[in-house]
Amino acid sequence: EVKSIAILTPEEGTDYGWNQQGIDAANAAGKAAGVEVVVAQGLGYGDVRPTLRELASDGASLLIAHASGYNTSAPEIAKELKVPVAIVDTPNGLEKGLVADYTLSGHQGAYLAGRLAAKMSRSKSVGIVVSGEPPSWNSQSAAFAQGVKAENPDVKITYAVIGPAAYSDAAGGKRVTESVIASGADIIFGQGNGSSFGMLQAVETTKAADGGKVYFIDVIGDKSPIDKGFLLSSVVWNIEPVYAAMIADIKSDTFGTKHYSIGLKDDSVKLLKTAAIPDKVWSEIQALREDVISGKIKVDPVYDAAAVRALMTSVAQ
Amino acid sequence: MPADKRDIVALEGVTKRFPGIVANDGIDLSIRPGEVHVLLGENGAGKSTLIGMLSGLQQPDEGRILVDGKPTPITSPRHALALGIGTVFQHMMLVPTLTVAENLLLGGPWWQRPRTEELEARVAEITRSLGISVKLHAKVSELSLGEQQQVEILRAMVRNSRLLILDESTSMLTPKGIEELGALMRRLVGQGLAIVFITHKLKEAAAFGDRISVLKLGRKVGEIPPERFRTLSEQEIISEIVELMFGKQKDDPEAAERPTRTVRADAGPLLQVADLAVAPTENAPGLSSISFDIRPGEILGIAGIDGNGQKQLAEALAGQRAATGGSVRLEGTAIEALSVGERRRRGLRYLTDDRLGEGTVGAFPVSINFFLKQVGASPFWRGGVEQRAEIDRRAAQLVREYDVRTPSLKTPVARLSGGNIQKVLIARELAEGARAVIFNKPTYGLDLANTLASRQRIRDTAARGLAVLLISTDLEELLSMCDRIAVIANGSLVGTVANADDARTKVGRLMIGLAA
Amino acid sequence: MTGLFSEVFLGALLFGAVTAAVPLLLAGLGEQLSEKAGVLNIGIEGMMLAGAYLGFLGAFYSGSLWLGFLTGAAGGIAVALIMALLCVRIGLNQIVIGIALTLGLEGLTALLHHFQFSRSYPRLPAADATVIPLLSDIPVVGPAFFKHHLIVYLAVALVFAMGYLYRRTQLGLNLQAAGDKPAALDVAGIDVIRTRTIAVLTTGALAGLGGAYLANVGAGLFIPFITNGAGFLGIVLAMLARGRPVWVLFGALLFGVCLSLTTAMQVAGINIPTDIIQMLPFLAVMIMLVLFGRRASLPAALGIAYERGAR
Amino acid sequence: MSIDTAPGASANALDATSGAATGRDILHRLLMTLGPILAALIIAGCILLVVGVDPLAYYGYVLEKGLFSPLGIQQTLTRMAPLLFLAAGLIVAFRAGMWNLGGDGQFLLGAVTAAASAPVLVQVMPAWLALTCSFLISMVVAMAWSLLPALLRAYQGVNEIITTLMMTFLGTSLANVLVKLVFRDPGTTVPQTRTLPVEDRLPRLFDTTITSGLVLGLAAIIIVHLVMTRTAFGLKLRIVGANPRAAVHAGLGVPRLTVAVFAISAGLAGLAGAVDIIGVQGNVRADWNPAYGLAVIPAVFLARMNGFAAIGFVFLLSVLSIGGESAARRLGVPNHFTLVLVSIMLIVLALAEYVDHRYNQSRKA
Ligand SMILES: Nc1ncnc2c1ncn2[C@@H]1O[C@H](COP(=O)(O)OP(=O)(O)OP(=O)(O)O)[C@@H](O)[C@H]1O
Ligand SMILES: Nc1ncnc2c1ncn2[C@@H]1O[C@H](COP(=O)(O)OP(=O)(O)OP(=O)(O)O)[C@@H](O)[C@H]1O
Ligand SMILES: [Mg+2]
Ligand SMILES: [Mg+2]
Repeated sequence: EVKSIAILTPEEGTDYGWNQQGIDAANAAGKAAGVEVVVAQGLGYGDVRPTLRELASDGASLLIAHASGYNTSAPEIAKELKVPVAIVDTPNGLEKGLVADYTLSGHQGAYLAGRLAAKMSRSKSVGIVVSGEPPSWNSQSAAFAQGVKAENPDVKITYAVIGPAAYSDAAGGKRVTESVIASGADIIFGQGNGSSFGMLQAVETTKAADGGKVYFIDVIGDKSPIDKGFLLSSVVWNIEPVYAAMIADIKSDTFGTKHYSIGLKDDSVKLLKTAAIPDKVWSEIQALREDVISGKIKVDPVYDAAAVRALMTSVAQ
Repeated sequence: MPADKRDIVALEGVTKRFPGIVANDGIDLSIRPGEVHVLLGENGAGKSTLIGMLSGLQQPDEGRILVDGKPTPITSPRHALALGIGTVFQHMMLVPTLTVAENLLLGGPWWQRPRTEELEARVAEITRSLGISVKLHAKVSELSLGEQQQVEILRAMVRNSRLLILDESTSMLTPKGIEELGALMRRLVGQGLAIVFITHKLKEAAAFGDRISVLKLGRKVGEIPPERFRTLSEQEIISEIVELMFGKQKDDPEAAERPTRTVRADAGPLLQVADLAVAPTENAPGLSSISFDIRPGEILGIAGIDGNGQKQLAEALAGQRAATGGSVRLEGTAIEALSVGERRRRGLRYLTDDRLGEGTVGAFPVSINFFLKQVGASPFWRGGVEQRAEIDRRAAQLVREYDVRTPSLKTPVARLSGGNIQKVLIARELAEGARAVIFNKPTYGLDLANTLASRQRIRDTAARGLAVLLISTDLEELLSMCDRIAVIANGSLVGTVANADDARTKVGRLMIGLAA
Repeated sequence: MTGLFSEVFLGALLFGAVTAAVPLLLAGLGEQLSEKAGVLNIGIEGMMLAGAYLGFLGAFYSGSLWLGFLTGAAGGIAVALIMALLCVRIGLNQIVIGIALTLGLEGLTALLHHFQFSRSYPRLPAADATVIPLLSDIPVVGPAFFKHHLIVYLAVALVFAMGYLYRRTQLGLNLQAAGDKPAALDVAGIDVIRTRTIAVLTTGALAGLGGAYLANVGAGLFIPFITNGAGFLGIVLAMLARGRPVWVLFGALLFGVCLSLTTAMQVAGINIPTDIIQMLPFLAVMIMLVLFGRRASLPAALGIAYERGAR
Repeated sequence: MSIDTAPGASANALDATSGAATGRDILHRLLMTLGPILAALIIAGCILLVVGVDPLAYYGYVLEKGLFSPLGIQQTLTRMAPLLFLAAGLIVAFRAGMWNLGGDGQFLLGAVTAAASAPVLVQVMPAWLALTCSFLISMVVAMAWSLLPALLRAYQGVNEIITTLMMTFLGTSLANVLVKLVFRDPGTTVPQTRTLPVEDRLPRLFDTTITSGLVLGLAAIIIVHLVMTRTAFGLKLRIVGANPRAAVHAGLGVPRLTVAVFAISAGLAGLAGAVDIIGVQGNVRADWNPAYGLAVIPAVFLARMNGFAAIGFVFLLSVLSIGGESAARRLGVPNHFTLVLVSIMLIVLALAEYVDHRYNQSRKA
């Protein structure tokens, strides 16, 4: 009896990142299950209660509130209108039949990306540039750093936040990335919305200390369609299985009883293979992937900004 | 009236309307080289409006202006300047943040560097022939109003005007300055210039004019052409003007009438000022050891050249300016530490000379402006809530009592003419509870009728037993009203004389720095 | 820790500071010009956005940065033209129109970007630098200040040109009169409306150029809301500078340096949240205002439309 | 000298000439508002046509989803609450000739204070008392935030445009720091404050989703309007706004009034933040900044600082933002189009006012 589902995103679904992955996944899951998908995008980070109510009154059987900023309003509307909602970054917010959480973290993938970066850095120095410090990015930053250190403790890590709420600060992204490159990094692990295009631009236009290319490791989406040969990899998320499971759970009345997550195991988190990664390195990474899946290597997510900074301080020195 | 070939500029049936008023109504005027054409009329008669059209600020609604016999719409101030029409406006038209030289240079081609040397030479030449001196490199904001007026006249001269318009240019000048300006006008028309001269002082009109036109309620009600003008004596001219303006025969209305009041000698002083001092500021002199007493019913005049601390004195007394020392007592109680409002409540009133700048809130209705200094007081406010009916009732009463000419109580006060704004201020200051009143240039810019009425009010005020301090640059005014006259120079009182027969000479000597 | 701050890195930090300062400088100089002439230009953020968008468009399709700067300036002028028509010519409220223009340009450029670039996110190649011989060899300072695109040196030269203009030319006098006592300018035979119009259009050109620099050099691409409030910072800078172009330059650099400081402290591992570091320039300015802020002198007629002969 | 006379002076010029409103006046005003809105819709419609969207469908959705559907109108009215408080604060400042451009910082600090205090207070005292206390604390905090610009302006003559803008930048950052470091809810991974339970928030009106904050907002703006136009205190502020020198001359304590204006204006902005949190949001997330201030400023000007007219314009803004979002989604236009629409509307309304003013003048002449 699931006729339609709706997804709400803060920005337009054309960012090769968080919003686009969410919308694409919802569309795919909907298509697979034969339900209509309503997309409400570019809603911003303000109050989405009006949109939630309207979508619910239009008959959506599931509201996917695809932003951590929506995790207060969506459960409230769920209770008010008795409509199931899915929210992010709220593991203890489950409520049977009403609220399910899908706190996503690509930390396992980010760990592998760290290993990859450490292997491939010529200067033995890598950088992490983020435009803000939301939990899911923090866990990836931390895991990346752990991966780097696990691969080679001598590799230097430089961590820089562009600024508070600098999600669309492309110029800031470029400026900070350039500084990080100047500090010696030749691989940049970048997380940011609009600002990540600035990071990409910096990587494309700035030479590493040795005069060679600087590579970029992206997250969540796949920017290869717009790559000019500088994209080393990306920690790609595939949210479709999550949404598909949600639809199934609603049908079987088990919605709101479990957490959904993504990980390496079912390839819902995976590292993007590009031509820039030598096959030998790639196979080493694939071996590491098996170790993570089997639990031989444990990667714990670190969500807290202060903890991430502490971690960075200890690894930088 | 057909335009004469001799006219540089002629107006034919010029009409100008403003919302609710016809400011100029079918005016004909001829302006000729070699003539000082005096324009007279009450406040609000439309003189400045006429000038506005001649100088390109405004366009007539009807009628036309001829320049050199050709109908010429004067489309902009720039156009007026190009036609050789230079104007000294009633209100200052100088940029206060620029120097005198920069103000004089304003208007040159934008791509040029200001030609300062050229200007200095030219100014030197003109000032020499005019016998005035200006500080070219002083900031305008540092000059007194009188000095600013000279700069404006100089500016018109620097531009080689063929027609020079002076709108109430004598209002800020000392008697000596007025004489000099008169002589200057005579010399200029002697050189073939045409001059339009607006004044409210009939003696000036008679002394400096060649032709007189009188405006009344926007209409031209009469003219004395030069042929007739030359045949009349000063007294005849004045009485003819008075007849044109007021329609009744009268002798020189301004002729001084000595105060006949007697101040009770036994009464103690009402207002006592001792050793009052004020620190000088960037653009104003300070005050030092000012002391005087005023008894009930007495009028003490303060004479002096403008800019010698008159304003500072008034403001320090009213509490608007911090004093650095000395005491002020009203009816025996020290008030120098009190606020402006508290001093007013005790009965000290200050009638400012800056009507639009601080005396009124231009955009507010006339009615509210009557009560600006009483906001919150009953019965106009009760429990802080406005009683509009009460306000309107009392305002209407004051409008009647003080003959304020206003379209309605709701008219924004800035739309009134200067004289009528002044009446609003006088009404406000003399309202209930006044004990001592400071009048600062109370008749500045007023027409004759208003001037006389205001002076009478001031005399009546004193007659009611109030202490009056009358600050004025007009010696005649002081002589006609005061019991004693003190002279202020450079921020201190240089002497006080009783207003007896030889007062004029004594005050005059003090003003130019001699002993009385 | 000293090892972290290699010469190259310090140079890059300072280089970043300058790059971040240039758009602020241009916006601040532009705003200052408008304010001098008596127009409070709140629409400057919109002008920058128009400049950023059109500047990027020009540079991207022509392949020439210079053409991009040109189209950027033109974009700024186009927005300024609306402002001049509405606020200077017919005297509409400068705040209402300024905010409306900013909102409108935010929406419009985001809309256009959506239909045009939101799938391809085109990026420009690196801006080529004009290296100043000798000076650029100085350690740290050289690469930071003397290896920029030519337009940066022009912007700095503009600071001094504006200073000269304000103090030594007839036009400078006219501008000051237009802001302090427009009626006096009018009766001196100079058209106030025209003077203010010229000022506002020039502001548009400068703001547009600033936006174009931000997009083409600062970021190398255009994305919605890319200016991030730079125009409002420009307003603050102009007001703090009290009519002196050099102070706009200092102010812009202060902001740029504080931004770089954020990065430097993070790289040094100093654990202060970015929010707090970002407060530094504003705190510095507030403290300066508290200490020396007496009587900030703004033009007397600022924000008031001029109408000839009005009472 | 400073710019200070500008906002108040123009406002007072307008309100002084407007006499008592007659029925015809009101009709005329209405026409002069609806006409331009129609014109703006047509202009914006052309843009829609260019991007290939049917304008009629778009506006249909705006009206339906923002105004005519029960759900839509409820959302619209709810959205108005904080905007009304902000508008009330701006009316006080602008009528008194002071440019409080720091509304957003004051709003956010008020919001954070409310979000920090309310959830704690409701646990120790009755809800009505807790919320009242929370409102008061928010107001006081926002007032305190305006103190520095107020004192600088009152006693040093420092222009408040600069200082309030600076303080708004600072306030925004400070609000974030407070959320992230001080008032952070330990129970969530996302940096946000504790959440005020839905039951404890301001009650909803009748059986709707409309917050009772709307009533508070309406009361605030009407009280402000009456105080500014009908009381001695309001007149004093308007004198300061229209001619500060006249205020000194009249013996008004200008510095004290200045501080009072800032305090009231900022206090209302703080209440706007509090009413949004306590009425609707329940908590504050890090980096949250709805930037309502920017849109409310022109609305207040267009309303000529008249409280009732401001209510109308705030309503219009809310309809556009609620309905526009829905219409955009349904027709595949980016949400940013709403900004364009609002902008065109502001410009056309300002133009219409000018034309109207001109027409009136020529008629009187
Ligand atoms: N711009 C204007 N708008 C509206 N009314 C005006 C305007 N200019 C002048 N008036 C009105 O036109 C009338 C004539 O004013 P004008 O200034 O010409 O008088 P005046 O003869 O110069 O008086 P005064 O001796 O007081 O200077 C007055 O009633 C004045 O209020
Ligand atoms: N006749 C009058 N007497 C006294 N004050 C007046 C008069 N007319 C206007 N005012 C002043 O002008 C202000 C504005 O008046 P107006 O009646 O236009 O108020 P408003 O702001 O339009 O309010 P409303 O919308 O309730 O009519 C009043 O508060 C009052 O101070
Ligand atoms: Mg006059
Ligand atoms: Mg009304």
